[in-house]
Amino acid sequence: MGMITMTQALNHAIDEAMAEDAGVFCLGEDVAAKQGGGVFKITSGLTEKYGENRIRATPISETAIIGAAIGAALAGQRPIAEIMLMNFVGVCMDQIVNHAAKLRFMSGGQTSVPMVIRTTTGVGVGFGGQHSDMLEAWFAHVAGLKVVTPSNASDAKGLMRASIDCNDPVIFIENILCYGLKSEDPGPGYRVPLGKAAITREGSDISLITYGRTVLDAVAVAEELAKEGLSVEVVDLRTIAPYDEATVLASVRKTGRAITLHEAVRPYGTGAEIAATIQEKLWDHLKGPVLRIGGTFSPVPFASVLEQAWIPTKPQIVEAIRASVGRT
Amino acid sequence: MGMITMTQALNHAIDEAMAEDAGVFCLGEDVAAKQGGGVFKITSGLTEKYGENRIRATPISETAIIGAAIGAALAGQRPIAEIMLMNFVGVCMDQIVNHAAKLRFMSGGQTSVPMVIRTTTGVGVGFGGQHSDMLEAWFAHVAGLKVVTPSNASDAKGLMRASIDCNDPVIFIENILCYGLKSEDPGPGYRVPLGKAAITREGSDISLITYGRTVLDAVAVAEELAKEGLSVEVVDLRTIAPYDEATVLASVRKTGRAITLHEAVRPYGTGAEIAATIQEKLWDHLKGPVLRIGGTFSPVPFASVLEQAWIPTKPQIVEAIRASVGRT
Amino acid sequence: MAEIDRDKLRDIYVRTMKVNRTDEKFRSLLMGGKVAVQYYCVRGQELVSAAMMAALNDDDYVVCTYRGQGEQTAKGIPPEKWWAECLGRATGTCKGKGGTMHITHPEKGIMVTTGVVGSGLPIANGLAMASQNNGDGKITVVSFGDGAANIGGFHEAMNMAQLYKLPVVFLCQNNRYGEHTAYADHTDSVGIAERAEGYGMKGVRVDGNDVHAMYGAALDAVERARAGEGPTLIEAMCYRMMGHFFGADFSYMPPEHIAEMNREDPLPKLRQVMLDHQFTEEELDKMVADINAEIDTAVESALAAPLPDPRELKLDVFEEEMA
Amino acid sequence: MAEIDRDKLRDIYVRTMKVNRTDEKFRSLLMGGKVAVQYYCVRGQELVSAAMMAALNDDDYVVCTYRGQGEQTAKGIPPEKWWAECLGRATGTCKGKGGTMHITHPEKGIMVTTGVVGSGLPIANGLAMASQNNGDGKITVVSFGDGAANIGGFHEAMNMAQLYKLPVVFLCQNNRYGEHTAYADHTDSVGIAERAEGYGMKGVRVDGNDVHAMYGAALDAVERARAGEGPTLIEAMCYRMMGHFFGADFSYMPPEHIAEMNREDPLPKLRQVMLDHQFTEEELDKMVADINAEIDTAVESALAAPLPDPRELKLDVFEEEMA
Ligand SMILES: Cc1ncc(C[n+]2csc(CCOP(=O)(O)OP(=O)(O)O)c2C)c(N)n1
Ligand SMILES: Cc1ncc(C[n+]2csc(CCOP(=O)(O)OP(=O)(O)O)c2C)c(N)n1
Ligand SMILES: [Mg+2]
Ligand SMILES: [Mg+2]
Repeated sequence: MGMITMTQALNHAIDEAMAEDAGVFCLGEDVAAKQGGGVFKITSGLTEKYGENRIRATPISETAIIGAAIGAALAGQRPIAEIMLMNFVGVCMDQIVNHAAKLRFMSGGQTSVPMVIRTTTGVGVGFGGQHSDMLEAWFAHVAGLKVVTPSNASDAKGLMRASIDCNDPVIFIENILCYGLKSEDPGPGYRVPLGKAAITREGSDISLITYGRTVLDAVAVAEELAKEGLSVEVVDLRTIAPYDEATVLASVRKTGRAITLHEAVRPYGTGAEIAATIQEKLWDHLKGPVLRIGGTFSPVPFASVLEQAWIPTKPQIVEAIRASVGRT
Repeated sequence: MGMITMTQALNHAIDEAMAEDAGVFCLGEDVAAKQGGGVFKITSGLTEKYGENRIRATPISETAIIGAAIGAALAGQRPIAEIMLMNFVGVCMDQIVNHAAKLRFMSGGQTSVPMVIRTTTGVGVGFGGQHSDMLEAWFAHVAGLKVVTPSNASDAKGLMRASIDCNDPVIFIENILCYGLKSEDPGPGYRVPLGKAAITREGSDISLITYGRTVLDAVAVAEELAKEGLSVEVVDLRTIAPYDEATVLASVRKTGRAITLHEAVRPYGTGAEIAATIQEKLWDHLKGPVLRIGGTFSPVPFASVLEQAWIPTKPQIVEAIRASVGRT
Repeated sequence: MAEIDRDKLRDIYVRTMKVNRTDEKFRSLLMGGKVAVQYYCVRGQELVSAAMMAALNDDDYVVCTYRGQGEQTAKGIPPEKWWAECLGRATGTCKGKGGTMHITHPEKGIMVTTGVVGSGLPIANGLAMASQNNGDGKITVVSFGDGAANIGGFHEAMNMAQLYKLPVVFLCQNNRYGEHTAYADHTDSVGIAERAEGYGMKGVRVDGNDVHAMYGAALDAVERARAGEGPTLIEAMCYRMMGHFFGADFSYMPPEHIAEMNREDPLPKLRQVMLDHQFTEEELDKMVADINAEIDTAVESALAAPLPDPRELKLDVFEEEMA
Repeated sequence: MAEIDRDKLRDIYVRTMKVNRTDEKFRSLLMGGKVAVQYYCVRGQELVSAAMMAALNDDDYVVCTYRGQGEQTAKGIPPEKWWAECLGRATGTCKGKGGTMHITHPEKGIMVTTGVVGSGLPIANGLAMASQNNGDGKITVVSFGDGAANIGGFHEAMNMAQLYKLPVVFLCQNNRYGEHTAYADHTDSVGIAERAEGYGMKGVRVDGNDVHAMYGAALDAVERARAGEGPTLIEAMCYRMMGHFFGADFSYMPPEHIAEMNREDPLPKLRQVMLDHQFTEEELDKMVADINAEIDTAVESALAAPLPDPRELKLDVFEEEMA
């Protein structure tokens, strides 16, 4: 079927869902045709097909955007709300956490909030301290939210379809640096079930558990170390929360060693939850402690040389793997 | 010097700081004399002493409250901002996280934000899903913020003085159920340094690491188990982030066993970071996995019977301790 | 001011008294120590809620606040389900999981009750957006207070609603206080209605204690929304005759204010209007007696109802049960 | 409209041209591929910033946005420190840690540059609150866009500033677009100035391309703030003559709009005013030449400056160095 970029994959997934279900609609800043189909072009071409009611360009009002999506979802529609960059969730956390996440529970199941919040972020583009954070751990800590992120175009399509199908709110995180990644087009109707991790690369010596852009680094390192006979298994969570504990534990039970890896700052990151769970449930299988790799614990700096020093690097990953397999 | 409640301790600490430094002032909803000195009376009597410019009753505008505190701090004052209940940080996370926490770094150290954000929360008073959450893990995950919470009146006074002295933003969490707790009055000028945990009760068999209201449960359980010869060490973090790793590790190095305990929901809670760190740094000293206890992973329910089932209970703590010491 | 026919007057009177009797009953239960829950009294604001709800269809949407008993009762939530929820029973409309601050009952259009000030407005826009998208002809009313008009969500929601001409009515119940803070201490605005103009929206201020003024404004706003003419902001002037929540002190209210609010009590005024329209004292007393009986039965059944099962903590977090 | 004396006119002209030449220089560097950073062009808005800054004292406070080059340059940040920051050098005013969206230079009163739309207004209130508390006589100016007027922080900050009569000036640079969204597509308000009334605040709309109108409004607002008469909202009408950021397409701008904005270009108008006030072509050209020379030197020194040391990641997170 040819290759598609992650940008196209997301666009196709939304297009298919809108064609199939009149209740699916998008809202966000600059998303309509008049504005060129979104700053990252994810919704380009859709206004022409579905009209301005279903591709709503909004004022710069994130609280109103998320609130509107919640209300529409309560009324049975399936809104896809865009928060242009992840840091801006700071102005609308109340709507996401106190409302979207809790209304099903607080209503005793009388209502539900089937909505997707799309947002993007990523370190390495020189956007500085207020436009680069990875905040998935905040959402993972909230009961009632699902958190999803793709590491390739094909998964992006499948995860987006599954997120739109989901009857609970989904935080869908896109990494700016991954929009250009290409995959074989998985074709119409393709879905990747939420809550299922992928073993991106099989290995027997150690499990490298990650998601999003760092999956690429993990695979690159695994291939490099394979040359010296070190067999690294790469687990791509895909759904960050609730994550696929069964697949993660099976992998570590097999390898006996684990490292978590994410771009988000390491302290109190998602890696902490995974590491704490692994050591608790696989104590007798572990050959050593679970190690964690994450971004430097500082705001994201502007200067490129600092930004590159901030991000977890391949050498860091290699070092951690050697440290882990080194001990017996 | 007689006994004081945590409410009085906080009031005295703020009063002393305002008397000593004309740059210290309070702002928040209903905090002034006209409104009766705050919903929880923490600022009662202070308007009369320091005037309405220094005890500012604000509109219901948390973004404006935190923003005003940030600006005043940038100009060299030491504001104490009150967010009535912790869930309301949802409407002002941007000011706290993208601004208060980052301005020192983004300005290359040219500016700083010496402010305290006081807020309260707690499960067990029947406030339901939107007024009871413990969100300390969100702030702990952000570089540039300190997170503090007292478990007794004396610490409340000392930690508040130290937080007002601090030249960086401090999130000061009060537990509604602790306001009435009494301690011996530590007297004027008393301070408890930030970043220093307390060994509330010494023990040799297991370390129970906690903070805030659950310190009381931990001590009660420790006393109960002491009767059967089980020696539980209770560590009260006091500063949740950055926490006193040295004291925590020293305790666990001694006991060889650890359990983290907090009221916040367990997944992705602060206990995960502590557990992950302990297993990484003390792998060879640990006699078993680090266990974690936290609130049930659901929104906080309204009905008292459900709310009580939601909170970590003493029997749960006892069970976890037995499970931990049981294995060899 | 359009005249209101007798049937509609009776309807408004019954809704008003249902709200009032429910409030009285709740306060007496709390006073007697029989129950101990957080309850936000609506004494003084009964007519505002009743008249607004009386202008809606059964399936129109409503979003309200912790102080929402008026909208909830006047929109028609079955009393036994409402009381069971407030008393934390398994038979409550939210199975006892939501409670007094989160009453929800979609069958009567009560879609969200929020405990966060101002957070209902953006959600109301979404309900109205769904109606605009699918053409179901429903409109949405969102109720909030004067203090809520100072929070960001109010502003964003007002601007967006007008931009899209959403079928929504913003009902600001200006009871002159936000918790302990008097209106003049939280804003310099002449009134909240004036803010509508800044969004190009229609805004009106009405005496919420005058049934003709209040119902008239409600009906106009509902008709505009239904006709696709867009949102309206109604500032209904009223008084909060009790503390912020039951038991809260309100010593901060100046005596002149208390005297004024007692003078303006909507209930004697409404009763007089009823008498002027040839309802007899007997008829009116009968209506109230029936309401009291209905409430007493509901409370009895709620008190006798079972408590929720702790297993509920695993249900309704997600569609699928938690492990 | 008050007349502006020749010295002040010269001052405004120099500030305007510094902003303009800095913008041109940045665009040429980016065009030439010599540097690759995020830069938000201010072409078309130079006079608004220059006139506003010319009405301030050196130690007054300013809060601006990612599109803040105008305020930053016109308030007097030393060019070499500004350029070094934008080029990520250790000698930058923020040691290269802040960058184009977070320029800070307290020595000249530039206290915060935020990249989050609308978040500067609440912080500006705080700076003004400090001045009101300690009586230092400073005032604070916060600059933001038309799109920012739709976010919650704008509303909360406006209401609070008026309630406390804070010495702050809200400068809304209405350049008719928020990123790709035209004014009429983000609000139904006649104008942003009209919103001030809803807070009981003074609001004025001025032609930001007319030096007399713009400087007059700036001066009035500054004097009111300084006199303790409270805040003013100035809506300065202007045009964003480039894309949202350098390199961004702006095909979404209708040709009529582009023609109109070219007609309204503030620079030819200002030059004419200068000539009308007996400044000669030669004098004006000399001023611009000196500015160009100063900028070229600053860019050279910035390009030659060292890059920050990675150890900086441990500094300025907290007062104490990170472990
Ligand atoms: C965002 C937020 N801030 C503060 C509170 C605490 N609070 C609850 S009710 C209330 C007063 C609201 O006043 P108003 O909007 O006038 O409504 P009323 O209670 O008078 O009906 C406050 C401050 C809250 N619930 N949400
Ligand atoms: C809260 C928030 N939402 C969205 C953005 C993305 N964004 C950056 S600039 C901008 C447009 C702002 O328009 P306006 O306020 O008119 O300022 P201008 O860029 O025209 O100077 C947007 C939407 C942001 N930075 N912050
Ligand atoms: Mg009120
Ligand atoms: Mg603009």
